[in-house]
Amino acid sequence: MDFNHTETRQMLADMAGRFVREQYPIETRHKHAANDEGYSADTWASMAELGLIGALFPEDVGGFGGEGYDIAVLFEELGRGLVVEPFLATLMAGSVLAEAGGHGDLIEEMIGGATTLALAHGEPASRYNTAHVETTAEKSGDGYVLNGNKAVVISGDTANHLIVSARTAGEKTDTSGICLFLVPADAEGVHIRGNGTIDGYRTAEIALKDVTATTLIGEEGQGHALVEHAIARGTLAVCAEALGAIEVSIDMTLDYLKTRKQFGVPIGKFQALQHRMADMMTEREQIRSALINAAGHLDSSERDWHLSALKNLVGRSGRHIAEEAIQMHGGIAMTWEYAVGHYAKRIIMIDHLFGDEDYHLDRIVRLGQQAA
Amino acid sequence: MDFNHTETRQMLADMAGRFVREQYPIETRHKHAANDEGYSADTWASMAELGLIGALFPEDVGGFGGEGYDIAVLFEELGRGLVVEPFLATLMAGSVLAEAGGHGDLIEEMIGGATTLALAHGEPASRYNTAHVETTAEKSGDGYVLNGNKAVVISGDTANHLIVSARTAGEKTDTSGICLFLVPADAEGVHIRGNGTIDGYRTAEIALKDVTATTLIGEEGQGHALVEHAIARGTLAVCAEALGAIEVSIDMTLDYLKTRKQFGVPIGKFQALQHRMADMMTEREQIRSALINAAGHLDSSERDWHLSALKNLVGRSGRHIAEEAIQMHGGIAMTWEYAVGHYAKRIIMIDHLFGDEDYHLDRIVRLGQQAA
Amino acid sequence: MDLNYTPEEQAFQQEIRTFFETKLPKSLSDKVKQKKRMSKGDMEQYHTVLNEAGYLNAHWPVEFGGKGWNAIQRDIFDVEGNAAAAPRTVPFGLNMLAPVLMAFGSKEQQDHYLPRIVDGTDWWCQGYSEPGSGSDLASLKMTAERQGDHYVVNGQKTWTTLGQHANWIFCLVRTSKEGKPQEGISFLLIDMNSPGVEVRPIILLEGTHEVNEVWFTDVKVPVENLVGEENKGWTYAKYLLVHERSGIAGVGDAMASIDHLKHIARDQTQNGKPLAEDPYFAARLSEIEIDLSAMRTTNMRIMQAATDGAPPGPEVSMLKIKGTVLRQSINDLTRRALGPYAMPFVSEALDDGWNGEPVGPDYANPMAADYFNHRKTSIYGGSNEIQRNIISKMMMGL
Amino acid sequence: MDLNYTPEEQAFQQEIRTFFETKLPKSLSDKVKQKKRMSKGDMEQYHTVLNEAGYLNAHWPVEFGGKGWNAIQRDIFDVEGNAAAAPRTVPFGLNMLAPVLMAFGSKEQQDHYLPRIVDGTDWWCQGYSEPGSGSDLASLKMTAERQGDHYVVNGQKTWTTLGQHANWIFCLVRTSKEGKPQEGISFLLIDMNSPGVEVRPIILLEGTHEVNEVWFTDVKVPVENLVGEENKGWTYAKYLLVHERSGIAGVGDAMASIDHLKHIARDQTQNGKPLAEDPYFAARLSEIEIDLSAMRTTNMRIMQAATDGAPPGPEVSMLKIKGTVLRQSINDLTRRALGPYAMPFVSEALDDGWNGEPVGPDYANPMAADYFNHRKTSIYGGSNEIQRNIISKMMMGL
Repeated sequence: MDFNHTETRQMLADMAGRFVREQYPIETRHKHAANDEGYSADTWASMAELGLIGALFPEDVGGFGGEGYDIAVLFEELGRGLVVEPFLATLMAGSVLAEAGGHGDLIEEMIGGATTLALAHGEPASRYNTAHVETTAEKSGDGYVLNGNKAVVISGDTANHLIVSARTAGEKTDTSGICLFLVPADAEGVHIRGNGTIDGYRTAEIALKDVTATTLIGEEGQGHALVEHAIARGTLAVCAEALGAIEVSIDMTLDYLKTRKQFGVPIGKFQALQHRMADMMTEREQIRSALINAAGHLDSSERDWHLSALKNLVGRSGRHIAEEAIQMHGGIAMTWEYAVGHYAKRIIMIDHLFGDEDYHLDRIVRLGQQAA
Repeated sequence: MDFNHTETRQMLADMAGRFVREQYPIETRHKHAANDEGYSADTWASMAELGLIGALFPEDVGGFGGEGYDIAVLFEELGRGLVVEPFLATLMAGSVLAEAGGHGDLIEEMIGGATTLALAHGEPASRYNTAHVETTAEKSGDGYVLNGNKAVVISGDTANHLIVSARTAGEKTDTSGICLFLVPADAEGVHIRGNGTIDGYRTAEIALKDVTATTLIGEEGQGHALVEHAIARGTLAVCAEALGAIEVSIDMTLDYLKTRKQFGVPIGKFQALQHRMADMMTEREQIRSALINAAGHLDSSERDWHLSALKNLVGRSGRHIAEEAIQMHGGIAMTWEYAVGHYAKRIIMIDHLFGDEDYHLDRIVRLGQQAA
Repeated sequence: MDLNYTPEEQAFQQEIRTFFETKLPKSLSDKVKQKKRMSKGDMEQYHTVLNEAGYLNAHWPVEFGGKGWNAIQRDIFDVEGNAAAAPRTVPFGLNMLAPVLMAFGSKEQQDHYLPRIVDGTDWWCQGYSEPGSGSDLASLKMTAERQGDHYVVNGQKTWTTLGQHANWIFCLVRTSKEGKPQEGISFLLIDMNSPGVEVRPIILLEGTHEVNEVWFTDVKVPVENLVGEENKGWTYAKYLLVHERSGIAGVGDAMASIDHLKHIARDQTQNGKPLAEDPYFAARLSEIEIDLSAMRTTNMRIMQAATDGAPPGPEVSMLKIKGTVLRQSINDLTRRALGPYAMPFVSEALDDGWNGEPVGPDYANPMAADYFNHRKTSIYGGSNEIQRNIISKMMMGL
Repeated sequence: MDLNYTPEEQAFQQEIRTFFETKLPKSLSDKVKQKKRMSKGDMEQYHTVLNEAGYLNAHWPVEFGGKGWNAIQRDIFDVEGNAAAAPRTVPFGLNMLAPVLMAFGSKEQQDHYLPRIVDGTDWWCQGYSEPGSGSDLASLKMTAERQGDHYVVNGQKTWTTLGQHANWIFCLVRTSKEGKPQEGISFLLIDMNSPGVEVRPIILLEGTHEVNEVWFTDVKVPVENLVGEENKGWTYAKYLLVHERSGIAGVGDAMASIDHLKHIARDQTQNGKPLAEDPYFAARLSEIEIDLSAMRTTNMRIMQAATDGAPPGPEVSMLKIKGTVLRQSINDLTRRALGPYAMPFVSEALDDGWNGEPVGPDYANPMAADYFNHRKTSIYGGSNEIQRNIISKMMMGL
């Protein structure tokens, strides 16, 4: 057992941390989020140059990382800055390609920051069910024709390419029969409606009307395993992001308690607040530990248990910490101008990505009953 | 709407309260509990004289009360004294008789304190399922022969008569096919093994081996409704008892916080404890309100919803208050000598009577889905 | 003890139901159902509707033109109004200033201001909090200096709800630095059209504009605008906090929010079943309904005790805590119920005249914003921490 | 980062497993499984078994006769021991006095007392708390007056665990009333067979005798029984609190308790299904398992940091809080799992030689008592409130 990071991974974390601290103040973040594409292309480019994208992928596809701990340390730093650049979409779409094999040039462009991808998988009725795919793919000639609707696609309105899941066989929630297709965002019949999210990111509703797709990713009907692979990495990533946001929320609250005076003393002198702070800090350490466990098991047979444990804890304790950070600040935390509210929004909204607290608690229960 | 008690009911509450305050200090309670029968026959007799038993039953059977609010106010006072005399067993067995009709002489003796009864219904495997009856009753001549086992029968080792549930028809958890029989405790084939409980009361495990029963209560096969009637009243009673115990626990904790000094000041000066106290007092008022709701609906179609709401709240908040009372006291609350631990034990053990917090939450869910 | 309505109370309930069915403009109830932002015009329209029916100030004592509604009547009106998706009334004049004027204002002030509150001539806002004061209200710094027949007011107020619509503001101002901070505070009525008054918007974390900063620079206020005695303002403000118990629990709002949540839970699907049947969701919802059922009775008990003249105790603080936490838990469960569709947020869709295509189910867009916005309820009006201080002080006397 | 055991660690784990399989007396593990009360003889027997295997003080530094086990080795031993239903060792000599003697005791004291701890000659108990002191340990009053070559000790200690079996007690005593209360405290070793020492039992709320009051009347204690310097005792006690981090989280105990709970949940039936499949029960159990899985890693991280020489921080307090709350929640869920059979309690059934018929399932009798008894864990050893004070003081420096 060893709980220290390798030197190279520590360097990655330090570099990303420095970038966020020095070049990504909250005002910059708001400016980026307010752009039409919801982020800054320049910043994305310089982050790619720093190798922050490559760190998410293994060497055999041209990256120099891709392990659970690489994803964890990087997204923790991104979370500290509420970074809006499309790392999550890139991680997930890229993981599909990397796992499926092939598509070397596209991955290379993506790692270089020249091309962006998004995974268009969720649908209006799918909620958190990863096997729910009503979109259809019908063979025609040497291609397929796609019809259906994709929902809440992360960074779906700015990606150059979409990885679209569609069904060639099976019922609407079967795991088999799902295929993944690479579709240019500007392909005919692809109707993309982008929107902002409450926490300052971008998603899209995508309608597919007789879209011709020629590039099948992986084997026909075997797409669900690729999706699960991508969602597992996405889940780990957003939990690490949440930890980063939680760290900042707690630090800001600590500073506020030390400096804000009421009744003639810093409010940090009030024991009721002190004890609540102590509990928040304990929960933060628990989340950090669950993240370590999940990252270490990302490619093991215990992956799902540890990811669900982590996601449940992030949903449960994350909500508590976010709400307490606001409550202990008081009114100022309710304002747009003050940063802590934006961190709270991100922490809470992460509960809505890839299954919330209860969804993952239920998954733990099912895994336990299968084991028993 | 009106939230004031009638004068007579207020008098009942005052009388019971005075009796407990003046003649039932904790030392007396421990002495009574240590008796072989687990209570004091003399005290029982004088309580009967005061009319405290009669208050639990309607006038048509010789009582002078029997409404939800009569049960609530009386048991709240009994809970303040952790009274071990067999009120609960008497309420439940008596309610069966009163609801079934007839048995006037027996009820009169019971109200007079001359005879005690117990409801022998639960079984080793029944847990909280009120329809789970494996004990069998076979017709023979003008009577029945009973065989089976009864479990955790409240005051079952001291009652003169048992009301035994047994099945003449149906599967082991069917609501129909259950009969109730009046059986003398000393009848042949009745083997009673009494024991104390962790909170100082008495229960019994009862084995029935070819017991001849001649007195059927109510209609054959219709016993379950009578059992539910009795359990509804018992549930209201123990929740009122819990409220009384909660009031004392909170008052003791308040006093302790005011008088106990640490670091040179009364520990009640510590804000963390103050705020936890405030939450406990708020929960106490919520329980009081739920008790009012349930008592008011005891004979209405909403009975089960309000009883389950009350029982869930008593289980949920009662546990929190009991544990906090111990925690805020510190070590002294862990000792036998100090009273608050005994109140905590009663509050927690009430969660194990007639269905715990989760059982009743589940019942609320089911009732809601039937309604929808 | 009797939980049932008397025949009179039943009749009253029917009267109120009929009123909302027949007189509440659909344009308003639609907006409430869709959780759209109320414009100034909307609020004025509802004000007029209530006034025409005589319900606007029915909770006022008869001698001041009200009907002297008791606690039960107010509860019925609250519940029925919420069930009918009626907007909220703006409380600052009707429920906050009015009681103070009735108790401490001069005859002239009562005769002048109360009718103008009712007919809508004046839109009042509250000037209590200051940037530095927070929960320590008595530390307020805004000064009012007596100069002949007027005060000269300088300073800043903040968290002024709907101040952008108001033409009058009632302020706590410092008229003396002697003695304890509480002792130098006065209760002053200020015309917001006076020179030197400036209102600046504060945007909340979810992007809405409902609160403001109000700046005062050498604002001249006639001495007749002083309520009661100079330096006694703290007493008047406190009087309001303990006597204005009604509605603090938000029972009607909670009940309506739960109905809305149930509607969503029947529409959403989890594991192939309606979310409403998911055991974890159902358990969370049921716990909330259990707590609400108890709180409604707690509320009624406290209201009736107040009507019967019971001295104000810690119960009001209990209601504030329980009421806010409970409604926040409904908001929380509602945003959970939406699944991924809790994330997309089109702010413009909450304003008049937007007719774009909604993202996801039509009920989804406002709910996450609602959850974040309502975090304020446990902070303002005396934070829940302050309420716990009050309870323990009253109970422990420490 | 690597969560896997190294080959060495795997070999060590196997060694420990084999030890418990082959050397742990069944009579002891049976008692542990049935949660019966351990007699003095039981504890002494286990002490001997560990000592013969060289594991008793394996966590001691090599120079003091230990094996210098690191954090991971101690965790493995903890987990395997609990999995094998091994009793707990009595910590007062081995884990509490010994480190203080090693750090601050004289060579003579080390040479005299440490071997006697190991061979079982001395049974130590702890004399810190006093009736008045509670969480405010520094307020202790028991006095030790220097008179020539000995101290005369007067006063009372309380909550002395297993004091009824001990022949020695290490005490914090007041040797000076000068300066801050902390400054007048000394660390003194007292032979309990000295005239004037009296042990009185304290019965706990569930009826067991495990703690005691110890009264001291003019007890003569040789000055060579003073550890370190006079009036420096507080530093030594504190040293122990922050340096004795291992085991505080109780990971192994929690894991074994969960296994026991699962066994019960498979045996109990709710709504015709095993309780283990009841969604509410399963949800509560799963949350506990999630928290425990995280806590085990938190524990290992902190232990490893300690081994790597990290200065003691607030983490120890976090472990104390999380560890106690988590195990208490397991006790709570266990008593729930029993249904009505949580109520019956036959105290004699927990002692040797009882062979009556159990009431209900054989596992039922001790569990409610266990739940109540373990409420102590969040109170003693620095209550969780004190731990929160420590954390916030360290983090906020306020």
